[in-house]
Amino acid sequence: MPVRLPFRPRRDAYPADLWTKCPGCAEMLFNKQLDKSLRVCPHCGHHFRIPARTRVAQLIDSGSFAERDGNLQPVDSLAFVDLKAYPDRLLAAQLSTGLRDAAIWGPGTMGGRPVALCVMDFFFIGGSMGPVVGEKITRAGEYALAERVPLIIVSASGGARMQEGTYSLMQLVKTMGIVERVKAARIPYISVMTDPTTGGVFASFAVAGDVNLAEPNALIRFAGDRVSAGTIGEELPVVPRAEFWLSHGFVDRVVPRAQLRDEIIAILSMLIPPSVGGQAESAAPPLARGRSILSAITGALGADNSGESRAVEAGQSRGENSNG
Amino acid sequence: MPVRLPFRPRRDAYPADLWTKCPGCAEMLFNKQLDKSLRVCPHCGHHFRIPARTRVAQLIDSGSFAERDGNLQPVDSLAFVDLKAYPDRLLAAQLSTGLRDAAIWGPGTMGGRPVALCVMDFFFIGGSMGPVVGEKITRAGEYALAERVPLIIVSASGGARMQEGTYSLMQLVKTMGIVERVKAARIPYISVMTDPTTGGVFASFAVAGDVNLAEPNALIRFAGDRVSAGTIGEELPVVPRAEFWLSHGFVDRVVPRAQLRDEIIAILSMLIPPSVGGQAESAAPPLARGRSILSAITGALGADNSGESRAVEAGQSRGENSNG
Amino acid sequence: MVDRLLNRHGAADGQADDPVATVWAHVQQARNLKRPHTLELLKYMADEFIELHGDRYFGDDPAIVAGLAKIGGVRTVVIGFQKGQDTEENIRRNFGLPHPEGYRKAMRMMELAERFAMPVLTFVDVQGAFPGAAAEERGIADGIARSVGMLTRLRTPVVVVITGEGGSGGALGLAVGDTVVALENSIYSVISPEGCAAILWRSGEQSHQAAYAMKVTANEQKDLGIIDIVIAEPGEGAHTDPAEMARRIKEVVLEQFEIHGRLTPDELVDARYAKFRPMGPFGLAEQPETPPERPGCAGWIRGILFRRPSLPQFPGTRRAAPANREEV
Amino acid sequence: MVDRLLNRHGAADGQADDPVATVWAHVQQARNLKRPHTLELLKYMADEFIELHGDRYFGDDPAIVAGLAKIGGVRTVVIGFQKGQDTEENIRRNFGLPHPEGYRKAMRMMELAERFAMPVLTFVDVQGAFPGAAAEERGIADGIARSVGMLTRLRTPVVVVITGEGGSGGALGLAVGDTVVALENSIYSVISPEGCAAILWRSGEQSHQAAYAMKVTANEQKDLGIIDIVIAEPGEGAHTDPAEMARRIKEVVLEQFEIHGRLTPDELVDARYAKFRPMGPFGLAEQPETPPERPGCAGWIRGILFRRPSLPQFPGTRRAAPANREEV
Ligand SMILES: [Zn+2]
Ligand SMILES: [Zn+2]
Repeated sequence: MPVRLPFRPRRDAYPADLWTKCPGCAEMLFNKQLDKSLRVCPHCGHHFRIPARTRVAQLIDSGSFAERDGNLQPVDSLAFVDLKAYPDRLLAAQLSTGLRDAAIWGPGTMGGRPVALCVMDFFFIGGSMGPVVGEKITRAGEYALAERVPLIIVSASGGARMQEGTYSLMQLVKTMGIVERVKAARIPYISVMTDPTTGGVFASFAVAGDVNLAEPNALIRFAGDRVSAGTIGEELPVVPRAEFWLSHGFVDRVVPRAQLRDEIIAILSMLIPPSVGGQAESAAPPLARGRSILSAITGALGADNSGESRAVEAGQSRGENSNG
Repeated sequence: MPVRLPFRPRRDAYPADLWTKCPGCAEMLFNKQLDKSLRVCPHCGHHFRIPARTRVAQLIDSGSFAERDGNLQPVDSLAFVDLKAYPDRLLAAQLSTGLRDAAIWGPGTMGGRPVALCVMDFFFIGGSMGPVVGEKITRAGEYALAERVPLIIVSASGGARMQEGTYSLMQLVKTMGIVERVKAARIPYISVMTDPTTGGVFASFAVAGDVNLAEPNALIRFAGDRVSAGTIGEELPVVPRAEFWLSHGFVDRVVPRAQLRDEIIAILSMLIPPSVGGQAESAAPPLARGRSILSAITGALGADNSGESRAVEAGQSRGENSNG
Repeated sequence: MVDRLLNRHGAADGQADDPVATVWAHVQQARNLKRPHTLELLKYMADEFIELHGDRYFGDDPAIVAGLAKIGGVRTVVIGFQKGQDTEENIRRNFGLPHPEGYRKAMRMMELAERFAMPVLTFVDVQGAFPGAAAEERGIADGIARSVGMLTRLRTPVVVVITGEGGSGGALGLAVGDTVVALENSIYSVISPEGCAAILWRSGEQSHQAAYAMKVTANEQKDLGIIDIVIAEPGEGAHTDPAEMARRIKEVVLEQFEIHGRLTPDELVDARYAKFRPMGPFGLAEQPETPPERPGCAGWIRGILFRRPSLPQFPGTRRAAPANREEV
Repeated sequence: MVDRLLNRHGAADGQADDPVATVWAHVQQARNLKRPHTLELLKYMADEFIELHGDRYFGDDPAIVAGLAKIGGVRTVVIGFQKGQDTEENIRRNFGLPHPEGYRKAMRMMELAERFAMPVLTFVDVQGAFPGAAAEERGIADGIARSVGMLTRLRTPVVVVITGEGGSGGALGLAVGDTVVALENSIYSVISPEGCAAILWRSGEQSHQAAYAMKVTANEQKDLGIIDIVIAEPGEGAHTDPAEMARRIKEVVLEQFEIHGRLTPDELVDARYAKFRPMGPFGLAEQPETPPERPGCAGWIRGILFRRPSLPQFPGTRRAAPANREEV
């Protein structure tokens, strides 16, 4: 619960590193309390944007995440200069975030189940996707494909990174290419859209999950404000947030941050057959000719020993049949 | 051209078997002329409904159609009586149409290409689909599947035949079942919707063509007038005709009757690879592993000898490569 | 009332004095607003249920609910029609009448089921697809056709449970399965009795008569081979003991999953196709020609063409085999 | 002007005095309303063309045309953006700006192409997807994503021809192919120059500068490995001799069909994936850790992280291989 002060002191009485003002309800929130509530305002439910590493820590089993490809770093292949030179923008972002680019990925476990997790970071140049981000998402997908573990991507992005030009645009192809292959291999892919998920990220892997989850009130849109303002397109009558997309058919569930980890674990436990005993579970193998559906439904080698009695019975009766 | 009389005599001056009044423009049309124009009004383009046999004759190469399963006949399995007993309705329809039920099918050729053609007849109890109609459509599809020839179905129907109850409803399953199998086998299926195509026929095979054609102004709808009038649904602001469905994305082309045969032949010549010499053409075989796409594009055994020079070259150069 | 209905089916022994009224009482029972719908039944049947939303094209249809469930420990995709529990919910759910989005959401879930090796369970209770303009112009016909088509080839077991009204194509969109189960008081028909009466009798007043003529009750449909299993309802009907109703459904569904799950996907799809392929009887005339268009032969044609199933077979006509139905 | 543009590309020899103005002239050329669009090019290229309509979900998008064509005798599925020839047609075609229906129609055509063993030819000329409310709420993002995804796995040859503007995701939805061809005066960019200027310079006035910075011209994109083949335009540009332009395109397209058609479907899809997989260069730091969050190390980090392609390689950084590009 938040600390409620008996009176409201002047604004500058709050040291910036100790207190945060909620943009939802204007309440001053004690940072330590805010961290405990996963950076969700306890008064109004406002979901603050969070860094990628914080997100990883909230989702993954403690200590199970092993970052991969942390040494990938952007290059200024176009020698791009706008109001600033691109290298200067990158450097500033790297210094302020401690990241080399706007995404991290690695294998880990959630509820004991191995997953490939990739998380974007909006604080790194607006979470924009250039070749490094696209490469990390692709590698996360390739790992999911090779190890047959679910793919989970948490998006937070303003879209493609303009400073790397069409190389950034091609990340839509790379990421959709691997997403299609993960899906064809019958490996679950859960997309989590957080505030904001826009532009080319929304128009590629973020929208394409087997299950699309979104955080409450997250801004999700393809055409950005400034872009569409310059064209003939009329504005949407409402700002398209997570709840809008739920009713328009592109988001399966709007999930408050406090339930996000549990929901992902629950969904995975539905999409993946149980495995034997305490062994690590893996995604369903492709249905093979001549193999019964029951064996796929209940896992490659049978059912686990926790409340799957029917499935065990089914497996047994099948065994009897083939012996009889 | 129609016979234009210099003055308009009284209505009853037209013998009914010689003249027909056009519901589109109220012009009196000489039946022999109307038949020559495929029963399309030369003044306003109104497409008269035509019997199934007339449609077959308009579409198929002369003399190539061999009706199959003409001995299938409906049974009164529910002992259904409404204002009339069902057998009496059937008998009346049979006597007036010369058909045993509301569809005929058979193999034939169009532009020399073998096809399986099934045509519905609205004059037989409103072209309603009971088990016999469903069976004929299914058998046409089964023939197309077995012989690997295109499937063409011309619809004209008020929907499922109520007098045969859920047996009629199950014809939606039978017909969609065979359509799915024809499609999976990469055999072209062209659906032609004519006036009217409604209810369960629109909601099964008629809407499901690889290419959906429709005759101008044909009424096409799922919910019938009297049905929807009895419920909470509001009426469409316009009567949904062929052109409506073109703009709403469910019809590929609205084709005047005079062009229908040529368009079907042209579309088939696109969807089916050319075959060798004068041999009968057949639909593309499934792409096999290890077989180049070119061989599928240009037909199983190579290209024909009419202007397919590029394809022939390609085939040759491929042969050279594999020899080298 | 349930007993009377059972009697009526069990034997035409005259206990039901007015057969039309008896059928109409059955129709009213099937439409009883208190009957448990998909979500209510899942509350009792499922260990866990995660609803998923949206068709990925246009919207999320509240008249069809769908999601992932564990039922008796079996991972299952559940899709079902959902009427409201009260007026407010009924308005929100469009009185359970689906738009094309509902069938497209259903197809997305079927695809998930196939891909992740989960059997599909559908609950059917709908008077028909929404007959309004928005549904028509967004392709309700296409939604139903494709949903039916996908079910004819889905490579995972599908069990259909008709819980109330199984009305026309709107119901059929979710009603093609390896086993089609119906609750005792449910109905299944090619068109609603009101629609049938409006068209054939040209008067909605004759809906009772139409319901009778179409043989809409679950047990009649079982006799016709359309429905495989009829589940008896507890007490005065499913709504009087939804927990017991759910228990009975769950038992049947899990047994059917197990039976169909023993097949390979190829065998399963072939068996499903073979189940529906022969549905709908027809006669075979020995004369291959269609009847000539001449007067005076009406009696001859009538003699050849129409044989009621109860009458002895006329030599010139063989009746096709009745629809196959496997008692499971 | 064409010659000047060619010179500019051929050598940075100072003939083009103002490089930004030169690029902007190129952008204007790419946007010339008189340039031939899909239907105009097909008139010259195709022996026969049958346009097909509709996405089977919601509508028929007039901004994307699609159909069956015979080109040099080869059965082909053609999909392309279509701007209007005059104001009236431009309004009807929404100025060539597509809604989700356009990409869904395109996907339906791709599926037909795969099933009936027809190669796919796309024409790309669009500033971007329609940015209005209707497109957004019906899922323009989903339409683009799925169209791109389908193209990455389509089991038939795909040749893309960028004829004018290749603008952002809207263009990309039809621009994933085994060979990506561009007309000499066309442009390709991650966002329109105006959009880029509005965001990075916070002023649409800087669109010239943005176009220059993004290296939008066809030949620059070829140097970056995004475009495989640049086709020279006749005379003062494609619009001055559309027949000759179409002849040149046809020659290249048929050649590419033949090259890719020699593969099996598996080989083809693998090759297409391998073509796009390495696109976009990045560096590899020897330090696996991400930079520490402490002041004073800026110079050290800068030294490690940023190496312009033209500079000698810093020992601590290997540049990844540039995007593969096959000269065909
Ligand atoms: Zn707050
Ligand atoms: Zn007329």
